[in-house]
Amino acid sequence: MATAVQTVERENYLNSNYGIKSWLLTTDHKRIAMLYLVSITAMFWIGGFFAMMIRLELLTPAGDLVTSDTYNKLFTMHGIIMVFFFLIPSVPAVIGNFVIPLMVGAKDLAFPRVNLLSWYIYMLGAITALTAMVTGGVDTGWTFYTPFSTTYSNTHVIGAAIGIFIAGFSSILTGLNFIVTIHRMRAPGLTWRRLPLFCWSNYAAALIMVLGTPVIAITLLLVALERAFNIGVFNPQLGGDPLLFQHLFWFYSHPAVYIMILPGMGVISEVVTCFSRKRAFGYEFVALASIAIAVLGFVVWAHHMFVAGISVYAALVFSLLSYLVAIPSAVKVFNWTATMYKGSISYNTPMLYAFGFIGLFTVGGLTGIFLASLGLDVHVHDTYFVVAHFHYVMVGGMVMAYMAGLHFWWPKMTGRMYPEAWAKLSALLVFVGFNTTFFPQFILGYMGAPRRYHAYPPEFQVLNVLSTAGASILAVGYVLPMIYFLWSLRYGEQAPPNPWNAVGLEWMTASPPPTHNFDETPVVTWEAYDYEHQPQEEITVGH
Amino acid sequence: MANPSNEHFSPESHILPVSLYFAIWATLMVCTGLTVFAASVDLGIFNIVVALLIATLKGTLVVLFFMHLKYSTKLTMVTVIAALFWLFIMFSLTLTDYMTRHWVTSGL
Amino acid sequence: MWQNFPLFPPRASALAWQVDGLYFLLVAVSAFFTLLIFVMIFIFAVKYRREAHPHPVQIEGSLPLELTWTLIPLGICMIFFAWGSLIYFQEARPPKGAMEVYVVGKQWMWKIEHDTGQREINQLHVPVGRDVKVIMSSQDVIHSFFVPAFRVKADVLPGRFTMTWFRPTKTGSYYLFCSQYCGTQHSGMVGEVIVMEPTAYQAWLSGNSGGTSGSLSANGQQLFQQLGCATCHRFDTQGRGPNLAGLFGKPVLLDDGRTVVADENYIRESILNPGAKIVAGFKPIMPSFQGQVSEDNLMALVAYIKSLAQPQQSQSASNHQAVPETSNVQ
Amino acid sequence: MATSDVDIQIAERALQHHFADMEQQQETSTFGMWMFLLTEIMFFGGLFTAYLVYRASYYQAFVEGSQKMELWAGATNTAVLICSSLTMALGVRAAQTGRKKLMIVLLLITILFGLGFLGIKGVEYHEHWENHEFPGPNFHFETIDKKPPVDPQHTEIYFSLYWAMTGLHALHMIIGVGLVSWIIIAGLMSAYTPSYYTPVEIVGLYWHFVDLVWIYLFPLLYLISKKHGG
Repeated sequence: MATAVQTVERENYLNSNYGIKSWLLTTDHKRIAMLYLVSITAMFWIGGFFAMMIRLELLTPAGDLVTSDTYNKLFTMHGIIMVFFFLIPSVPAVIGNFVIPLMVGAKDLAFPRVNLLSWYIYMLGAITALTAMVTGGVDTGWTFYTPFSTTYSNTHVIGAAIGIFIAGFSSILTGLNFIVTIHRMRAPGLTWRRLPLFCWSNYAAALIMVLGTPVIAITLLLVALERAFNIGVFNPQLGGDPLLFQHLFWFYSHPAVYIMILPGMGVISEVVTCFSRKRAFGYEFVALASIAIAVLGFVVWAHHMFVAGISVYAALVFSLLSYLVAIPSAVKVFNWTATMYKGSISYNTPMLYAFGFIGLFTVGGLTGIFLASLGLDVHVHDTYFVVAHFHYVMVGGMVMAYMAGLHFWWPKMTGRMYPEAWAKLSALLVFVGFNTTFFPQFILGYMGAPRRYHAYPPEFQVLNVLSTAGASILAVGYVLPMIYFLWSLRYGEQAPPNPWNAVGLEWMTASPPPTHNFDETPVVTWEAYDYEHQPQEEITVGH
Repeated sequence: MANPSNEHFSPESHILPVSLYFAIWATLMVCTGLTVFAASVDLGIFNIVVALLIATLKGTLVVLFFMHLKYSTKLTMVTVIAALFWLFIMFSLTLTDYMTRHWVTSGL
Repeated sequence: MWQNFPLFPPRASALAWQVDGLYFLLVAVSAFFTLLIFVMIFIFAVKYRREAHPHPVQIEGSLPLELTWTLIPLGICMIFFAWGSLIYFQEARPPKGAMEVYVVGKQWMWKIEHDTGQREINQLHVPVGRDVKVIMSSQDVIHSFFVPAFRVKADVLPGRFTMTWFRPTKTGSYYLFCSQYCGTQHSGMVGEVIVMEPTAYQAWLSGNSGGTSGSLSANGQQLFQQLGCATCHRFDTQGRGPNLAGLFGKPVLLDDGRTVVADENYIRESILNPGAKIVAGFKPIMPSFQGQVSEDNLMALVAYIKSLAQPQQSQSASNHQAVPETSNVQ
Repeated sequence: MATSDVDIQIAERALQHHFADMEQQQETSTFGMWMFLLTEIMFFGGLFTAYLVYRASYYQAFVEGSQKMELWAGATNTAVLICSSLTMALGVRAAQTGRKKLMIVLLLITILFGLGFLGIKGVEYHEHWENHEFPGPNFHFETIDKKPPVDPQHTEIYFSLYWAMTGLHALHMIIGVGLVSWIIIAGLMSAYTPSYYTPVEIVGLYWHFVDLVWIYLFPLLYLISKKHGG
């Protein structure tokens, strides 16, 4: 460790002032990131609890633990909470909020008050959705397919839809803030080609937030209107077309998976370069791949509808385009792997999560190819194959990346080190638990087990038991960090400004950073990931 | 219409002459009259084409002059083009489905 | 729990082999790339660990490599695209002469009607080796007709017909799942497809014809009379509505100049929402039958109008006496 | 455009801590507003997509619905909005050139135009409501020639979209009136100078955008086809 033991605690964003008001009225991006961290962690546990209930119910073929109505509400609320209130805000609103202004050498995001507003909007949305859930729940699935959601469901669809509608504006404002910040607030000398890849990928995700989210907002508004006034736009009994709902829904919700995964990819780029002590291999290609994913992500949505009754010709077009979006993802995976080549690799926890991410994202991405392939999708659509695929991307990919980023920047965010040994153990548990949970579901899916089934034929039981067993390992893997992160806040070692000896502006200021981030505006004169010119002796990180 | 060469202001302070604003306003009013008139003439499917062309002309004038896009940064232009491009994606790919549902008829 | 533990679905249709073939290829390619990445990460992580390799070698990137891992995956993807699309195209185009089965999905059961008039619930009996075209619609929400053993699936929509088809190759009983979430008892909306030897199937048909009042198209013909359709849709040129004999499957010129093919969905729309498409030369005077005909009756009417298009029946139809195709059953 | 010391003070107070200078702040805010308008375009875009899909499929039903629109009201409202855009643009110009009183007067006229638009819209809404041309169980429609509609279901969808699109637009107008009022109040308190008028400009952008949406709504909803007896 660096010898500078701080005897006099210098002022930072955490100790500059105290009191609940100083947090709730803050416009400091770092404090807002912490507010987000607390709120999305709460949402993660609520969503995780529902997941656990689902897995327990599926332990036996008969629907014996909860009633079918309860089960339907459980998976619906699991989906809504995890997608809209955890995955979408996770990396951008927590890590991005904290790190992006630091990375670009700015004192704050472009619109600090809007940033705070976006947290309040998020909370309002979350509370609205949770209220709908507590007072009776929703049972439409997170996809709100009409006419079930508009006419047949007897649950609190409007409440949940309004909650998501509101939370959407939080996402829009965050995205808007990121785009404007990255365009307008970069430090002198920080050209686009020197921008950290984390900023690139968040920029790409922000594009989707800004362009896609309004469409889901208006769509859910129409669903709410349909339920309230019977306006008929999506109701086949009134001449509407339920497929139009699916088009509009997936116009956002497919790109939304890239909102979830792109920032995670950015984290991996940071972590892999840092712990390989190497420049990012093919920097331009990785950066452009992010933008390509954001743009191509918008032209593939109907691959969710191959068996829904769309025209054969449209299915062909969307299938072809879906393959195209796979290519930039593949480019990224290859480049991360190549970055490690001839590096100097240390096995710190963030790097372990990054290994996990690359491996699991590869599986998740490749099984996406199965689903893009028309003839095969017909068979595996709406089965556990799909469930396994998107959990590989969302949990195996995104949550892994989120954990990697949280461990990576934890010293910067809190000024404390987490306990490395425990963290490594939990990374291992997450990897093992995850694969045990979701790999069997690929097999289940190809066997034809439909998703969202409360009870299932007995021959699917063995794989389901395996899955539930894995889920309990996974749960332990997530509980551990919760405990040791909290522990580290009080007992953790003091973190030096740059514990990983990483390059990047965020590591050139104190840990935790002062309120204004930098004592003086930094001037960037080096390329991104310039590990070449960093003195080797400074490497202090153990493993 | 006003001659743009006389209005070369720096992008920071795009103060346009009052006469230009009135000229744009007059054009917009005339276009509105034109579009109402055009709708009363039966042009078949060209009614909608004419109406949308006029609307687009009006919109362009509003964006370029009232919203100062003509005097804004390239970035702002890119933003507007992005909006149009994404709208185009949404319209065209959705219609790709609806307009071709009858292409393969033997299977409904 | 351990005795019955399959890892692969039964393969019981002509198409299943093709889907499985594509699947195996994809599994092989995916396994290759997954292993490639895993092994590379493993080798790099061990070989270049900090203790063994303290001084990294900086490499900017490599255009040839980037092109390689852009173009090769793209090429492979195009193979999958072509193959997957070929299968999908076959699924979208049922062969001519397929026997037709009508399926109504409702919360939470499958109602099945055979051309020959037999009705079943959550069971579908079909003969082995024959093409079966399934014409479906839903009475309430979206369902999805999914037979894993046949590798076919199609959503069942309210307000519209969709279809799928299969040719069973193995006798036995196979799961019929609803795979689109449809509410409380979604997981209870499970039926079975029973594939029988042709002789056994014939026996089943005749054993089950007792309870039915005749073939589907005969029911349709009855409805056609009851609902008063026949007063306008006469089988000559004098009717106030178009003559429906020989209509099915033919292009129809509409009064706004468009041409549509008279398929199942066109007939359905014309019954429920006649104003949407007016046939050229006719007035929009037909009332809507929305809410007056159930999904089952709609299917009967469609079956009847279809039967009018078969040459040997158009004659008998004009005598108001449709004879179903497989009349040997009665 | 003489800048007084007071003006400089106002501008200094307006500069937020995380910007280097006024120019960066102004460019950033304007760009932020354009990004916001981008999301607004996509927001309306969802409804326009629905409109396109149904109009392409059920043209006749849309024609019949559209013929029941009051052309005079739509056309007058278009003109009213164009006038309000003019006064808004001139108001921003007055802020640029530092003529506070003129700015306030022009913005007041803008609000009046805005309220006028909403008033006319309200009259139209009232009429449709009285005629049961509101989607839902009580929906009832007969064509302009007092005949039953050929395709009542899809005419109802036309009205659903009409209410949704114009309603959303009217909501934006109401927000716009609120924003302009806020600018007027701040202007009365001398918040703006020629070197700091970003809020005026941003609200101006918003107002013009709302005008722009109407420019498309008018032909799409009112002018589908005026040919009778189609």
